[in-house]
Amino acid sequence: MRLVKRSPWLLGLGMLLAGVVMAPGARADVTTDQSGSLVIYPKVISDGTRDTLIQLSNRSNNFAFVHCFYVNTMGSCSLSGGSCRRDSDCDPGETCVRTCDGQNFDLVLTPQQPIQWRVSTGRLTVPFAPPCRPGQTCQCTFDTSSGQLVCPGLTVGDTNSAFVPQIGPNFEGELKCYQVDADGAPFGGNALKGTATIETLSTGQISEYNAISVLSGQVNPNRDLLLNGTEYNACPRNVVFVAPGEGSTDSFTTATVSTEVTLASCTELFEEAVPAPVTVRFVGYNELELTQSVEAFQFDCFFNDRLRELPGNVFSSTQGELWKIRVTPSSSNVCLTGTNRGGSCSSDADCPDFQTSPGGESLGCRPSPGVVGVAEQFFFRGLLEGTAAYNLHQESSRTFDIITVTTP
Amino acid sequence: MRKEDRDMDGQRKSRLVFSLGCLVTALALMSSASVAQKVTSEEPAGYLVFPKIVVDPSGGLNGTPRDTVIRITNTDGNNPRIAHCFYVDGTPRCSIGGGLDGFGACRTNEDCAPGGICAVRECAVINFDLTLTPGQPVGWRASEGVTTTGLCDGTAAGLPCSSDSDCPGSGNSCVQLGADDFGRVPPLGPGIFIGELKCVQVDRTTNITAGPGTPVNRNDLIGNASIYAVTPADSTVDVQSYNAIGVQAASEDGTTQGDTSMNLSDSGGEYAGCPAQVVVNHFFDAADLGGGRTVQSDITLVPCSEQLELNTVFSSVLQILVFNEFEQRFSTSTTLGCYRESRLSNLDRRPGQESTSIFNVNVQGTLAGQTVIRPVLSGDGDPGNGILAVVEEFHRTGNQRRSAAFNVHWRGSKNQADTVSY
Amino acid sequence: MRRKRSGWLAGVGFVAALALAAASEGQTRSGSDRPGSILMFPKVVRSASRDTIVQITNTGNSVNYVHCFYLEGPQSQAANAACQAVDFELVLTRQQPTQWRASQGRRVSPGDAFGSPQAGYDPGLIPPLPQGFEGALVCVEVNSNGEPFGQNRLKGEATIVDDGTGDVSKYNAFALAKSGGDTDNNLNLDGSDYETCPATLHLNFSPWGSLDPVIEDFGNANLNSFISTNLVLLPCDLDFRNGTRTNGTVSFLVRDEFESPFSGSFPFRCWTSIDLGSPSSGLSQFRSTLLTGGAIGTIFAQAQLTPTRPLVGVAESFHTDQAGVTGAAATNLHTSGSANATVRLP
Amino acid sequence: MKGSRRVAAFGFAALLGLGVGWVGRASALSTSDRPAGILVWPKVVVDTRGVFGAPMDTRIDIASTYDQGIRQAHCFYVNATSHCSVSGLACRTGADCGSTGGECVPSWSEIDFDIFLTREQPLDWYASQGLAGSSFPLPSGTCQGGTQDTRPCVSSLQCPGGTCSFSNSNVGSSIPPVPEDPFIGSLTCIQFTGGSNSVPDQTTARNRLIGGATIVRRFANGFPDDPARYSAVGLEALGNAVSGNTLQLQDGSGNYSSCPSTLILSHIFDGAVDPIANNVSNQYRTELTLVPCSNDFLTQRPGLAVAQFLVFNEFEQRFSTSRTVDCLLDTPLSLIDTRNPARSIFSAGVAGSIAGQTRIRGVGGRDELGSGLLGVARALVSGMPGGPAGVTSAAYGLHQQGNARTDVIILP
Repeated sequence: MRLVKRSPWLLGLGMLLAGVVMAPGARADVTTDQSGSLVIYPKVISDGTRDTLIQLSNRSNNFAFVHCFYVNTMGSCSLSGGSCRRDSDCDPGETCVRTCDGQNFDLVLTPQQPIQWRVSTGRLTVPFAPPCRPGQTCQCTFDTSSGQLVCPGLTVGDTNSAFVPQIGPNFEGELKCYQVDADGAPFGGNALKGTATIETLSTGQISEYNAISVLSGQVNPNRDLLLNGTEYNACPRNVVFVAPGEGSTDSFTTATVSTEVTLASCTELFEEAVPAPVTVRFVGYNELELTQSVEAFQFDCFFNDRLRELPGNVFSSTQGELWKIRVTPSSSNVCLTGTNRGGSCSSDADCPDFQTSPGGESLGCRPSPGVVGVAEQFFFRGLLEGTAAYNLHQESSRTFDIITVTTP
Repeated sequence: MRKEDRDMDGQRKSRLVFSLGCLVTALALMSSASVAQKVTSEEPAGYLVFPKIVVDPSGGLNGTPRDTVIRITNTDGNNPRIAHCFYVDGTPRCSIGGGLDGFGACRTNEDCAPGGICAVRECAVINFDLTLTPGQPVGWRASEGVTTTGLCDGTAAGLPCSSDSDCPGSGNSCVQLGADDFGRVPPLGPGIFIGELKCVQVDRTTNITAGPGTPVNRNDLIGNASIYAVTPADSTVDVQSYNAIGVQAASEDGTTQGDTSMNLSDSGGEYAGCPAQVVVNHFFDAADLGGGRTVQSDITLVPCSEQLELNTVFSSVLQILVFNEFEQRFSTSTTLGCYRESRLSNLDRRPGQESTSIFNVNVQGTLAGQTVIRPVLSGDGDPGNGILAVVEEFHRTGNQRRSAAFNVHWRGSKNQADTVSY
Repeated sequence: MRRKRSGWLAGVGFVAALALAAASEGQTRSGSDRPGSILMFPKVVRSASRDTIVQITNTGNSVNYVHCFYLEGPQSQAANAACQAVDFELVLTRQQPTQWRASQGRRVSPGDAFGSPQAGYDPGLIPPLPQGFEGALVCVEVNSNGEPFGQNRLKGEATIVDDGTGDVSKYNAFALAKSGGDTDNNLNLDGSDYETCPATLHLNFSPWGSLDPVIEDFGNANLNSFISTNLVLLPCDLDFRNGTRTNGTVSFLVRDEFESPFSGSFPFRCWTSIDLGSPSSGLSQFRSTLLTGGAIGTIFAQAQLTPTRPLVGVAESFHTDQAGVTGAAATNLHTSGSANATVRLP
Repeated sequence: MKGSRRVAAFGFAALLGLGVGWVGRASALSTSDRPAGILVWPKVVVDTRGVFGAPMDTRIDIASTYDQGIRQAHCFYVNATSHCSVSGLACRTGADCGSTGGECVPSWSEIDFDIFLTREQPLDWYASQGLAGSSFPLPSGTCQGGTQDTRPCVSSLQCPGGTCSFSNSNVGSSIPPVPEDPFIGSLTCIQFTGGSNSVPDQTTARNRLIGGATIVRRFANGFPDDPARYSAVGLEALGNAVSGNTLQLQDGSGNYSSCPSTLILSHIFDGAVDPIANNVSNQYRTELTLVPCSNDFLTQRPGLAVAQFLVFNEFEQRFSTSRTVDCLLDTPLSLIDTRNPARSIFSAGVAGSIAGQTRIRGVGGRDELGSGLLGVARALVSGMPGGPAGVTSAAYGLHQQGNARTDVIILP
């Protein structure tokens, strides 16, 4: 209804779009304080203990068509099939297998529209959700038939279908959303901005961070999203963050402080349904100028763990009260696909059976994927934890990452 | 005074009157050579001013709950029109203490915590947009604003709702306005609000991130406001109405103006200039109109110039002439910031001293009076010193207190522009 | 008296010359918010409980002679029913305001006590109105000889009071300015002699029987509040010389918040008072859907009135709770366009 | 007419196509992602005695990303704590002064200090405590040569025959505690070259500072402490040498990148029920802190701007209001436009939806100074079993758009 009323002046907005986002002095790295055509929520949790509230806004004066992927990195034990994050979560002899499967969905945002949803329940599309009124509780309602939330607001989509699908209580991973045109092809609107709030269900403790925005340039409307600084801005060369030494005692609260770092691969192979093999180096500098590092740390598509779980617990408070940690993707090449996936290589020949992207890019021997991430501090005292998430800083950029998508 | 004395008096004055008449009339006419468009309380205009909006659902001001119903109509029966509106908060508030409503609203310093000053200090502005379909009349209660999307039918016909459950009575349903939804208006309640509403006819908002639309050269809006005082406790249903003051755009060609700064001037301005003088006919305060009916008048003054959204308050000096039925003249002066709502007797006297005011019948001796208010001009018109006003009469008969509002008269055209920017 | 005033008149003559010269430069259109030379009070009532207090002010610095006519509404509904007129004269000194209760008129009584209802220079003998009077008041600036004389210095207000309930309504008189032209007794409202009258009237109203949202919330209502609107219309064509009265038809277009248009027409006579939407009016287009035959489902509506001959008018709304307690408020109608008319003086 | 609306609606698809190819990329704006030459912490709060609720302090961290040597940070605390006119006690609003404390009167003062960071060194401190020179991790230099070679030193006099090297020490650094408790204010640190003629760093080693702050609230045993962390906002040095003591924040010819034309805040409207807990007692509210980009530390004139707010709800409806930012504005969203939060355009009941997006633009300003704004938001959820105050919180940065403005920082 509002669309109908507004539509006559939509025509005038076309010229505006360019004016709003055109700007000189282009940079080519990702950001957490500007809107982009691709937004990455590196840490999304719905595991029954914690849940996540996603906020996504359209910063433009046009409709924003959005295609999103949830990437569930919760693994399953190789034999028992139980949920796991790491091998130690499984029985001896089992390994934790991560598939990094993507679950995708589409959204339509009206001009300047902010929306929100709870990850575990998703949100239902309804023909009309009445606006809140003064003096009344402003709250979403639970739709028992679909298990989804119905919230006041304009949801464009098929009535009583999922505006955002429900994910359930067994999810840990990331969310990537990119802007598309009305036909579903990648579109460089730079209209999206996002925020995520992770909440501990038992205590209500919340952590909030800004989604990583990837601005776009000249977008090729195929199924390859190239984070090469030309089509989309490039992922950082390094990510840097400051964290107290693992297990250090906070002088004000006497709480024991621990930091969880989350890294998401910039390269995603949704079309090939293959997890991206990532190799990074952690280098920490403490307040005494002493250095500790973790070399050639490998994971598939996603890493989320406490610093103390890194090999050797090298960033513990016994080594330093405060650490500045730089995470650098490996400079060596790696096979993205094929039977040697994750193995080092010097050419595609080293990656038997490697695949090619929908846009014709080789997915064989390529520089190791880049990473983006978020950190979260936990103040532990008396069996309870206070939480605070924060974005990582970035240094320079690298132009090798690619996201292959399944639609249109 | 005997009739003969009066004639003699007239004779003595004749020469003076002759010259004075020529002089004043020449000046008046010089200023009243006005343009086709004008500041008007009865013609459609591109810029509407509602000088007085009162919200006091709890009756904190005088014990009787008060509210204001605002009506705005698009008189263009063929085209939808957009209005960008501003509420300007002119509520006197305490510098210390919660005042009458817990949020600082007050009448005098006595309503504040010790040491607190009761004054209009914030002049906060809230903006919203109205999208009016062709010929659409809309209205709302200022205390509630428009936070719903439809109107009830059945025995609750016309009451606002978003869903059936919002409609009182049995079997009544909520009919969605759909394409006739004219937008969302923020409520001014709970608590006390005294202030003004200003609405500018703007173009289709082509850049909502850049803010409101730009004024257009059209005159399609009319409006009026009804201020209620209702309480079943003493069977009071008191309603007063006045027409919104319309400031007409000089051109009606439908083009969009260059920016969101509106020049109000009869000399090439984008809108008609504000008048040089405000003329008010009134009964002197405490006058007995017969039948045990005594009367008192309140005047609300608002500036023509506004720097809305800049939180800028500038002050103007107002010169006031008062005439009674004996041809006698008195004068006083006062100041106007962003808003002034005052009993006439408090323009020159503090609360408690009203009986010695030149607006009091005990000073003037006659029932009817004429007051001419003239802003003292200063500056270059940005801001200017123009004023607009509306007057309320409060009649008391025994313990019954009823009121009526009416528009004032304008005279002349001042040779200084006013500027409204947002 | 007049000889004594000769000095004044010299000034007045000069003033008038200036006034006409200035008027020819382009005077504003007629309205209720600027002084003028002809004042029209469309609604003056005097009943058992209601009375009207008239205020007229000379906003000029010279004496102003005023010729006024009480125009009583037709006593029958017949289309050719006449309106009886009674006239009187006022003399207002410079800047003088004056007032009187219609039920009492005003006497020339120099000895009035300080602060008493008739204290002040008495403007002249003003006849009291009988109980049951419903009509209009029209006043015209004249010179000492009674000839039309435009100074454009008159303004007026009418306060309708209810001495039973204490209620009060107030509106401004409609003023037409002298533009130039001749000074005969045919006052041509054509833009060259006097300003024109409006061609179209706009009324913001609530349909007959609609709920009052404020009374429903604050007052004694329970979905039984009631809003009604009385519309009074006065033709600009007034022939006080021959007593010929103007009749015609008003076409209307009503819109509610849903944009639903309702149109129709009704006749007007030399003075017309209609309770819009009431059963007696026969105008269901002005009636709420709450009532049988009602057409308007919203509380806020507007009516565009286009008469065959120009009219001025006043609307008075009545807001009633379920106990019958009523509050009234009067407003001037909004206007647009212009149309010519003639006022003929005796 | 409605028909015509429908027809016009179809023009929209073509419109999207129009946008393709015109899309630009990010401009040089302030950043909370990258190392920079100026860091701004918009919100530093201290209330260790719990005058305004749970005891609270701010843990500030700063680090150098330079791997070659020392970088100097010249820092300014801006004290924006208001005080009651009668009692003199710190206050946030008039309500904190009660009925006898008088008005809550804003005030402004500044204190500055230096931090010398060795290569890649991180430092942190609590604002209430500061960091005395002797408390720095590397409080002394090292003798090079002479009889005392490799011994700690603070002066070459301690190194007979050699010199005292400060190349990897924090000597010269001292961070004072904030001047009062309770305290609210901001912190600005500017990277200097260090050395005998230290100037704002526009060398190739510029833009090597990163920072953050954790607002920590301490609750009684049995309740979790509540940290809320945000990253300091950075302004990148552009490599244009600073003349005099005025730093020009202007893209292109200026010394540092511009402050954004517009800040964009994503938030849950005040009073909206937390969709995760979905319990009536668990309601959101958001605190917004804004500081002017411009400051005159020389003549002690704080920056001033009028913040214009455009508020969008999930129904694509817009309200707006404005509020003056004089030195610092720290307020719940629903007290920006009124003293009565129930009728604020930032309250969920008025806005009508759960989520909102607010665009903030600075206008006005003082002579010579600009009207740019920087800020940070802090979301709070009430009613949780999280402590006596029943509130948990999280801080996050604002988004930004556009860089067409000029601001200045005038140094003492």
